[in-house]
Amino acid sequence: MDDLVVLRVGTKILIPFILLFALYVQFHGDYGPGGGFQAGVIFAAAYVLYALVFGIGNALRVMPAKVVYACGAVGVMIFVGTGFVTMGLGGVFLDYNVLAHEPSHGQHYGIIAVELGVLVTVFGVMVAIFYAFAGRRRLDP
Amino acid sequence: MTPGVLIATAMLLPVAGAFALLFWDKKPNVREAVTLITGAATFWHVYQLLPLVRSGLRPRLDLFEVLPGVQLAFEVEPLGMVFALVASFLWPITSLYAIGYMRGHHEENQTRFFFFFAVAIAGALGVAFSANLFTLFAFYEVLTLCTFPLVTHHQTEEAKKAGRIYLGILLTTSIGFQLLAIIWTWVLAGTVDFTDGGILAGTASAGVLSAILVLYVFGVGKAAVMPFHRWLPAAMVAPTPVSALLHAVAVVKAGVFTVLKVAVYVFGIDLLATLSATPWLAWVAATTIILGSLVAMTKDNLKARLAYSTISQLSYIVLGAMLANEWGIIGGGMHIAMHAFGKITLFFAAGAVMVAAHERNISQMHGLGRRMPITFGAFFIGALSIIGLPPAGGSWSKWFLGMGTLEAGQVGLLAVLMVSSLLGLYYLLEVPVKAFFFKPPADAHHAEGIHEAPMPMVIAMVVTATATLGLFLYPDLVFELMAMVIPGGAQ
Amino acid sequence: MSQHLPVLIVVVPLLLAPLAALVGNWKAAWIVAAAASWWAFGVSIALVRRVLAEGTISYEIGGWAAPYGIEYRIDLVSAFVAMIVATIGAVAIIYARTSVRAEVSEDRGALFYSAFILCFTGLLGISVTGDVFNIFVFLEVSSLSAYALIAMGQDRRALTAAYQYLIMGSVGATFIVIGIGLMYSMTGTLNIADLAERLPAVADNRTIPVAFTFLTVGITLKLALFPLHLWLPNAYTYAPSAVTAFIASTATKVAVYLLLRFFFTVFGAEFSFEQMQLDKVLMPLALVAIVTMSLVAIYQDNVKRLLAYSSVAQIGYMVLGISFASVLGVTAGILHLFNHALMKGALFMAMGCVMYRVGSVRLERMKGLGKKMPWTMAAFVGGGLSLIGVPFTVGFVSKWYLVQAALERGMWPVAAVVMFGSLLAVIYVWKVVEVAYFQEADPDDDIREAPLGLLIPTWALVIASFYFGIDATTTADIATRAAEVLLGVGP
Amino acid sequence: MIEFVDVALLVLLAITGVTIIRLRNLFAAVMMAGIYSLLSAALFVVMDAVDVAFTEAAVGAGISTVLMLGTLALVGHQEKKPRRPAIVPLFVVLVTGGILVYGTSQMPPFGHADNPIHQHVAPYYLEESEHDIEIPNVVTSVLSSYRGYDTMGETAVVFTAMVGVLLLLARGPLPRRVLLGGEWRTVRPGTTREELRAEAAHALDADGSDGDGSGGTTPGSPGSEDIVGEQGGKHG
Repeated sequence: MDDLVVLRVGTKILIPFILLFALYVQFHGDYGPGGGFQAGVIFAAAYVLYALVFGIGNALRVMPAKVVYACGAVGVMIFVGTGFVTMGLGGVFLDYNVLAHEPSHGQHYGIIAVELGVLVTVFGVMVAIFYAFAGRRRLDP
Repeated sequence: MTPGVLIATAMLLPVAGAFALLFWDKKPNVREAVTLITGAATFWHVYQLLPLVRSGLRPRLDLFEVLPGVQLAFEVEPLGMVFALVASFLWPITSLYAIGYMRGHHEENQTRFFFFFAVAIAGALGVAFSANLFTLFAFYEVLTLCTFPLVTHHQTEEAKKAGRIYLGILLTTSIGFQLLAIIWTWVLAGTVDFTDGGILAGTASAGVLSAILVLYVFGVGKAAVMPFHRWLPAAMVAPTPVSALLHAVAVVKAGVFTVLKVAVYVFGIDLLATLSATPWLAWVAATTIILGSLVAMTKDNLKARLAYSTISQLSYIVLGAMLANEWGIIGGGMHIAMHAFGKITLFFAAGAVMVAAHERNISQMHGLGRRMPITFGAFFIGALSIIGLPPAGGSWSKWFLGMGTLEAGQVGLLAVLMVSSLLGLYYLLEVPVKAFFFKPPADAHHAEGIHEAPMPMVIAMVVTATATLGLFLYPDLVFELMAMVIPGGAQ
Repeated sequence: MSQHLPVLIVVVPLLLAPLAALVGNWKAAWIVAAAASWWAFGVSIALVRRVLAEGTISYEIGGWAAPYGIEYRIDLVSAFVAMIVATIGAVAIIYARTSVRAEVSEDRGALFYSAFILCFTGLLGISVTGDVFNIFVFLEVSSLSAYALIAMGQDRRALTAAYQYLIMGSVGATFIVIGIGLMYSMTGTLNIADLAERLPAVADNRTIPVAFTFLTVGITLKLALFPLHLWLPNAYTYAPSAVTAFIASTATKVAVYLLLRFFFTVFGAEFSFEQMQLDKVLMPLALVAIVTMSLVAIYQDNVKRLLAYSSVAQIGYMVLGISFASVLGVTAGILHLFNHALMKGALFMAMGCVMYRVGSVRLERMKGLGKKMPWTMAAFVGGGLSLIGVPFTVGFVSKWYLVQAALERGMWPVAAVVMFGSLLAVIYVWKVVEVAYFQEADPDDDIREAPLGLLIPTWALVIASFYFGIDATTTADIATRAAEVLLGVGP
Repeated sequence: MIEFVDVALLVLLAITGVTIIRLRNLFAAVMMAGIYSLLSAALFVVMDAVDVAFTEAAVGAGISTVLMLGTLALVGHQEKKPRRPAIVPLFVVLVTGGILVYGTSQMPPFGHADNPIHQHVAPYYLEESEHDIEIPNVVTSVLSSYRGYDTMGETAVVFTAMVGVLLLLARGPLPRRVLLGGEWRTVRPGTTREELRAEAAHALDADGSDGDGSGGTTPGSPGSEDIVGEQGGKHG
């Protein structure tokens, strides 16, 4: 794909916007449609686009497979871990009220935490699956 | 020792002995000493229960609840006492015999043989002492499973096939019919305890109870009522001591014992007499008696002939139970003991001929009597007992069975008993007659070196033959015990 | 801490599953997995004890009251099923350490254990939750991981087997979620207790019977009830031994639990069995499953496949119990959940031992194993006896209740079919025993007994299957009380 | 107007569905599946389920299309002709569809305020969410807080999917980027050991077993032995 300059440049321009949009979807989830899951997918889509255009090798340099796999695992741990934190603070599992003095603030913190967990997992898993498929055969340009 | 401990010890001793002899695998003498000592000790413990039972007590041992409402429990009542005494008395004697036989026959895997032999005795005692149907069924199955390695002892193709038939029929009948009947009893009566006078009376219609009775009689495959008798001839591939003790005493008697016990303590004679299935089953038993005798006549192989004779004789006891009167029960119960002593003597003699003369077929035994007079003498006495002639014990049980048929008003059945005795006269006495009075065949050059079997076998034979005679002179003990089985007592 | 136990049984393993994937090397991952399994095992015992003492436990996750948030609602049935899953998981993980190392490549070890914990967690999650959608979520966790685990088998056919399972399982899951959706559209709630309250009011609307139908078909697919069992034999045959042992003993059990939960708690026995006439469908299917699948099992040459078909037949027993819709019948079903888990776990583990040493579980490769791997084959015989239903094994206990339930309803032909199934079990178990004990091994093979790492867990299950057969009062009591909870009778 | 959009979208969905079934070219089928997802996303928007539509668009039309293309790269583009017409599946599908139509025919009309789903539980969310959680998007408060535990389960499902895919597809240890002779190369850690094991695997393959799992377990993955993106460094 060395000669597909338009594609490469276009991708380079697009990716930051996609990432930004993902972040918007993540943090605007409280107000409009969206949340960790969608954001994670969009994040992953940006990354996959990069890998498709610039080659898996470069994608691996950006984020080694190990890190991606770890993302998938860590996200779940963040989510479940939030539940343990609420238990440690005297509430029941995933009772965000105890996370702050004001219950509704607690809810906010809790939601941010678990949405982060979802984001990390979904991103990690999507990219990991893509790596796994791509890894079966050379997808490099 | 308290009665409970006695019961437990009596059953645990053979098991303990079995494991003990595994230790002395490499030392046959020690191993066999262990077997004999355990056997004697077991009998001694069982014997100590006798005075208690005779005084009217029912020694009891409750272990624990297996299922809610169903206990693993033991209770020694007179009928069980008879069976336990017979089995435990004959075990050390058979062990003595087996020592001579296994060595004389150069059998392999002798440790395994003695191990399962001992466990089988424990199973038989468990059946004898069981206080409820569940316990009885459990030990019945233990007995089936631990005799399987004995039947297939030689591990040949033939043994494998026999083992399949053995296990197939015994498990099919017990799981397919007997267990069904037991659970049905439990559903109807809410208990499976053996109780004087029965537990089933008034719980269901006569039709249902008849069906249950049929399930019991055919479900006890060990009683070898036709058409579920094929396992018994198949089991004859086992070494002769197995045939002698297990397939003439412990296993088959566990079967007929179960039938008697069910008749007396589950149905109760009174209920039994009213069921339409009872006379029908009596005739099934009668048919088995005649057919068994007829088939026995056609067999040239001595062990096969004895096996069919056993099938025939077992149905005497089933018949006794199905007569549903006191004489039938007493006669049936006594026949457990009488037939045991008689038949074991016959098997001992058959095994002795195999070890000493390597002959299995009756047609080859001409003239052997002169070389082995004790063996064939013992055979003669055993045969008398099976036929029911004085001076052997069998005459008593047959007498009471005959009285039972008359009391039941079944003259036809009396005729069956007579005919069967006549047939027995032929197929059993043929052997000693040929052995003593026929000339050895001209080509029997091997006959020169033949003499009596090894000493332990001869001793065992003499003991059982003497006991057979003794039971004619002193049948009181067995009679007395059996009379206690009948509610209100006999006479 | 202790008030959080209901949720901790699930979330601790769920936290550990990604950790196992993170640690990377298989040894560390195994330790994590073992910690998860044993933790859940301990908690499950505590939960059963607490439910027995205090009654149903409710835990409102997130602090939201019941129909609004997700509730964990643990009654005796949930606790009992969770205990079964946790017990088998705890034993299987020990077994896996040796077995998986031999069958799955080392670099996949960590992911393998992660998937193992996920499957385990999913099954636990299903059994303790009180919310139908939550059931679906955890069903997905357990199913997805199960597909992957099954695909890890050495044989290439494991992949197709897993694929087949994936397709059938996904159809099942879709049906379940359609059923849940339809119920939601009619009631607006997903909470089981709330659903049970609101469903009767709308039960006449077509939607509810259709929802019921979808749920039933979906669950029976997961359950592998005949004729929707096609995925099961391959999956069990080609999966790694530890996976087969675990999944065979737990996954279908949890599906049976779902059946119980939906039929009795959500829809109620009256709707399920009177309005929908469920018994008219389930009972024939169960009976056909018992007979045909046992027959098919007889003709298998691969012992794992043989056991798999036997599992389909055994599922028939459980469903049969449920189809009586009586306390006794449901008790039998619940008891058999536990009992079958023990015996099938033991049997598949024994086959894993054979796989470990011989590399195949085909019959012709198992000649003479009785001598070469005595402990392994003895374990197989022990499990096999239980499958047959010999007294003093758990299989007997199940059969006792099942036949009782049939006779209580007056359905003696059904009872006869149950017994017939046992007899077929005799044949297929004995087929293996004969090959292992009566055929001579290839003298060139240097097959040794399996390592202790495999034998100890195998024997733990064998001993348990005897222990709970000898003293069945505890399990029978729990099962009876659980059945009473489901049917809404008794205390 | 809304009805028209509904009908149009549904008809388009049906056409797309049938087309996917008829197509033998998998590449085209994957594209059509993407279209199908977009259409259903549009349908969800019409039904006011914006969050669901969003997810469907991102996952169904986006990522899963890429993954399916990844699969096609391994297995080829053409579907084999089925040996016999799939009568049984057709029957099952028809019966299922029939039952669904039957079952939903008495369902409360879509979007009606008197429906059970608008009477129970949901009103609580709508009324109390603002006060309980103080965020305007009720969907988020249901997903993350009221039913946060389900979302946790879903996260676990996603993670499970990764574990499953990696178990099936990942060969050996994870690939790594290393600088070799001034060039970036993607290699596996411990390559020498790997080579040894490859020999062992070869020996085992003779027995029909999968060896250490590094052999191509997926049918039709020729030449999959070579390492990921060997020349990828060129662009770095």
